[in-house]
Amino acid sequence: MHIAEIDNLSLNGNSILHKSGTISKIILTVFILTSIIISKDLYRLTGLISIVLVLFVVGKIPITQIGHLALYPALFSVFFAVLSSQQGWVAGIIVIFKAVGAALTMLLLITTTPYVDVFSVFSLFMPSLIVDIFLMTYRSFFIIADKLHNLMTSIRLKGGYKPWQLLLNLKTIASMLGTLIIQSFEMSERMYKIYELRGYSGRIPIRMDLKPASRTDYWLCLAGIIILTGTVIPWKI
Amino acid sequence: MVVPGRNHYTNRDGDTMENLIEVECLKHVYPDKTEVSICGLHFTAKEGERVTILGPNGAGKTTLLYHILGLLKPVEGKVSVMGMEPFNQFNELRKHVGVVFQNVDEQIIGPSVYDDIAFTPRSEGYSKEQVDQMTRDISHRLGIEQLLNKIPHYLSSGQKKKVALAGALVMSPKLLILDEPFDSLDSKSKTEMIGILNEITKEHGTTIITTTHDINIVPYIADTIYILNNGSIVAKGNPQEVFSQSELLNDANLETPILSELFTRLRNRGFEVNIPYTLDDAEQNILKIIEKP
Amino acid sequence: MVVPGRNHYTNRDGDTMENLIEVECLKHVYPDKTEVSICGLHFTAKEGERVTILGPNGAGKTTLLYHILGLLKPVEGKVSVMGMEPFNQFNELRKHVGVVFQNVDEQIIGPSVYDDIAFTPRSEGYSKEQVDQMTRDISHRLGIEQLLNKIPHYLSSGQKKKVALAGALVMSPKLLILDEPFDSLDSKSKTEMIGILNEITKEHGTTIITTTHDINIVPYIADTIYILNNGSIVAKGNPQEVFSQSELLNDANLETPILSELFTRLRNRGFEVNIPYTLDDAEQNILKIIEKP
Amino acid sequence: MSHIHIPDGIIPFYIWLPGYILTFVIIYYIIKSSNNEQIKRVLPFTGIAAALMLIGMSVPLIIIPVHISLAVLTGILIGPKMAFLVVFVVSMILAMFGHGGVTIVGLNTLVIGSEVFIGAMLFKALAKKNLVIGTCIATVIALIVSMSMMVGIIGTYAGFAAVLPHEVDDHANEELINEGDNEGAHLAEVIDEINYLALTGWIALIMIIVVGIGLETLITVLIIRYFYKVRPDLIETVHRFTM
Ligand SMILES: Nc1ncnc2c1ncn2[C@@H]1O[C@H](COP(=O)(O)OP(=O)(O)OP(=O)(O)O)[C@@H](O)[C@H]1O
Ligand SMILES: Nc1ncnc2c1ncn2[C@@H]1O[C@H](COP(=O)(O)OP(=O)(O)OP(=O)(O)O)[C@@H](O)[C@H]1O
Ligand SMILES: [Mg+2]
Ligand SMILES: [Mg+2]
Repeated sequence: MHIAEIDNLSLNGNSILHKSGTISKIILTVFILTSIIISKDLYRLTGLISIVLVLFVVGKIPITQIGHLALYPALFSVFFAVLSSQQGWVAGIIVIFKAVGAALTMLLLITTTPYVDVFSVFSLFMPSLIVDIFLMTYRSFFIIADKLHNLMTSIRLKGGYKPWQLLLNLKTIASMLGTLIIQSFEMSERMYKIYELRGYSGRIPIRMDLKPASRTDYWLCLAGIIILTGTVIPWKI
Repeated sequence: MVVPGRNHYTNRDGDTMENLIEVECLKHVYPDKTEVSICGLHFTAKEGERVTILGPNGAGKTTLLYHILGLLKPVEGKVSVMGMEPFNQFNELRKHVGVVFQNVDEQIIGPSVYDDIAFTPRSEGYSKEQVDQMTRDISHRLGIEQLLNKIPHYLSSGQKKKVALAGALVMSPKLLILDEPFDSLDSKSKTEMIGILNEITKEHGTTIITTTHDINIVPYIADTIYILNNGSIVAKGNPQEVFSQSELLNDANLETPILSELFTRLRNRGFEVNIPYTLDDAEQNILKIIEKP
Repeated sequence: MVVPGRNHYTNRDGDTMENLIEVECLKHVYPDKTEVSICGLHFTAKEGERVTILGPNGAGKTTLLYHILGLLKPVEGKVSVMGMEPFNQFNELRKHVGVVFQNVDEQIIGPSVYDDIAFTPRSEGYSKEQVDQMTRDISHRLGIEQLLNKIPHYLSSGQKKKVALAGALVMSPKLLILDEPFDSLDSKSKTEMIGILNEITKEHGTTIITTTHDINIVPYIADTIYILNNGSIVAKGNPQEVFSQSELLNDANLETPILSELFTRLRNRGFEVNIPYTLDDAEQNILKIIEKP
Repeated sequence: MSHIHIPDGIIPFYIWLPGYILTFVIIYYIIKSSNNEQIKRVLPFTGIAAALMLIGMSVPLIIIPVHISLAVLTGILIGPKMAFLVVFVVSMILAMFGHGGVTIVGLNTLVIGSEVFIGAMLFKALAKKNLVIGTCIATVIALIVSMSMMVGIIGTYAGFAAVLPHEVDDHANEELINEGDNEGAHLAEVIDEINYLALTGWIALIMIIVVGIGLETLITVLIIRYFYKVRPDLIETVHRFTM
């Protein structure tokens, strides 16, 4: 899932995008995403993707490092592209561009904004329970991924993974998952206890650092509006 | 006799002392029917006392701590902390207690170090400024200010321990409970942490209950030692008293601290020497033997 | 010079010795860009040698072990184990290596203790009788026969460690790798485990590599000590040699073992005394000073 | 198992928007109808269940291009209400990483949510009589319903064949497990799978679906049985708190 890499980029980046406010970045993302989804021609999509790529440069995000994440939607969209290409190859390419553009836009947001900030903005309009589940999931993900990694390592060291013995592998996987799930659930019982001790009342409060909007923030929002308008109005060249 | 709000009892010297914690012959049964009993001597801890619980694996040390914290309901026996029954008055008691369990990963709630340390004061409804003040104060104290904006997952094990300790100390609890806090720390981090804990008891009169398997550090963190073995508390006393009972230690799978072992051997050879528990004492004691003859 | 299948090198005394393990200036980069380098002195281990790696938290001890096991691919540097490249010849090498990691919970896979210990021989295709024989032999050796039918999940931490060790030893490996094996064990279990390990090296010439933060037990489990600090191996030698360099230890967040600290203090007071590393030596050394004047 | 893997911009808004609206209505209902104490108790569970689902979708079952989602199991363990929220969160997180479009999150939640709901309800009704058979039936029916839903949704746009790609998704997560993996080899693998799909016909598709259902069911049963052996109290208490 590359969460570690993305956290690293969003936490340690120091570009103008990293420094600007989370709300304005989310607004910009929403505008670009909407534009990409409603665009119907190749020129506009090319333009939108170019804008996103420029923003990657502005954000000093090495596109080579995370760009491959946009490849998966690209590959999955190939299938739909083939279907749409009955209406001509352009239709097919549009499908692929939309997929890649949308994915890149999401990646831009999460590589320039630490996830804690994204969630603290979510918490403004999402039910707190959902935000809490997000936060818990995030923490648990690492703990469990580590556990799973260690389990797989021991299985490998003990010679439990045999490339062509399907049945043996299945048995091993089931017993590994069983161990993992039991351990995780017992862990969650311990976590619940300690959370209670620490005063947990069904809410995980997080820091809302809503800095006063800077000039960059207004520019970002404005850019979003311009991009959407530019997508909507008919261009006659 | 139990007086609401405070427990009084008469100790060996006849004074009436206030006990923060009292545990009498506790029995617990886990869901899978494992029975744990903690009988024998009474377990007590006074304000500002540093207590260490020793015992073999599976003796029930963690179970005892869980009962003191009110996380488990005793099947038999009595637990009282600050005059309250922990299990029934959990929500009141909780506010006066800080905890660091062995696996700190499971203890960290906040998505950032700051959020984690600020968790309890925020949940208790302190104002934003107060929360900020408290969080920064304790971070400064533990020397982890530079970590405040980090994501806990990416910290080293030693750093995570400190963050957990900060989260436990942020409300200045009257009682601090630490289950094997020194495990997997390197020597320097261990010494640092011992220093911090001792400072805190001195300044705030915090009662500290620890468990550990590292017997050599016990004299530095304990005023009183309890030994749990085979379902009962078999010994209680200060390090000198407890560590001189080597048979008892042996029964409980414990070794004697290296220094006390060395000096016991010298004694057995006929030298009149006191058993030391810290390096300084040991040095002095050796000098005494050498100078005597 | 590297001869296929075996490494030879000339040691300080001029003999040609066979190295089971050789590591030269290793660099590793974790996915989140954390760089770990292990340069400085060469790391080597011979057949039957008991090696302990010391160093502060985060020094790279575990990373080094992972490279020796072939679990990570070195970015730079050379690792050779039994003449093979661990990462590329993982499946061959694996058969000769037994491992116990720090967190045994994640290492015990079988639904029962028996299944867990029998896991590797079964995977390697031994007959049912052979598997049974091997499993029972090693369980007998470690004194855990009575646990064979239990669900590993409910064992105490000490028992789990022993089960994991049995799983690592069941194939009689040439190389045994133990990452903090004594953590959270009570003193007696610790002593027992040290005893078993020492017996095994003596009988089978097994090479044992351990890491630990418990400096006082190092003299009992190590022929050779390596100290890792700040990305390089800064010291190598037998316990006497390494523990006398107190400045170096200090730099690496390590304390000196208690006995060597005590005797260093005596030396500084002008007594002519050797630094001991075991209790027996310490006793003798004190007797010597006392008798001298 | 079912997970719509369509990128943004393919499904028209008059399909995905109602999906979102319905999802939010259900979430609103769930939040309103659960009391704080229940939620508080299972929250650590839900985080872990969500993480397990995310990871479950990333354990490749070797030769067969299928992953398990553990959705029914999650429903059984934490109850259908909380599990529905978990499904929403998991779909959202996957979308943030480009696995399935942001617009499809609502639909995905409904599809997997139905699996969770039906599975948990059937389990509750059937497992008392016979644990293994009950779990089997619950899982199989839940999977068939959710897959039919998915086929229906996608079919409105792209025709039946489009259902296929969901079987090859999420292998990106593998790297999490094989850290040593390099990107090139990984990509080659994904491309291989696309080829593989292109080359196989309907029989392969049906085989994959059957094997997929079989595997998810097998694993769910094995794990539930393991739970009953090791922690019989767990499933029961959890159900008491969340149903
Ligand atoms: N959740 C549990 N379910 C069942 N049995 C348990 C559970 N926790 C502990 N036990 C059992 O209760 C007994 C006491 O365990 P406890 O963890 O209190 O020991 P301990 O003194 O803390 O040991 P250690 O030094 O290994 O931490 C042991 O026999 C243990 O197996
Ligand atoms: N999976 C990982 N991802 C990223 N960084 C890691 C990972 N594992 C270890 N590190 C980092 O690599 C460095 C060396 O870690 P390692 O675990 O080898 O140290 P160690 O000497 O074993 O420490 P300890 O005594 O605490 O076990 C540390 O800075 C650590 O933060
Ligand atoms: Mg314990
Ligand atoms: Mg380590």
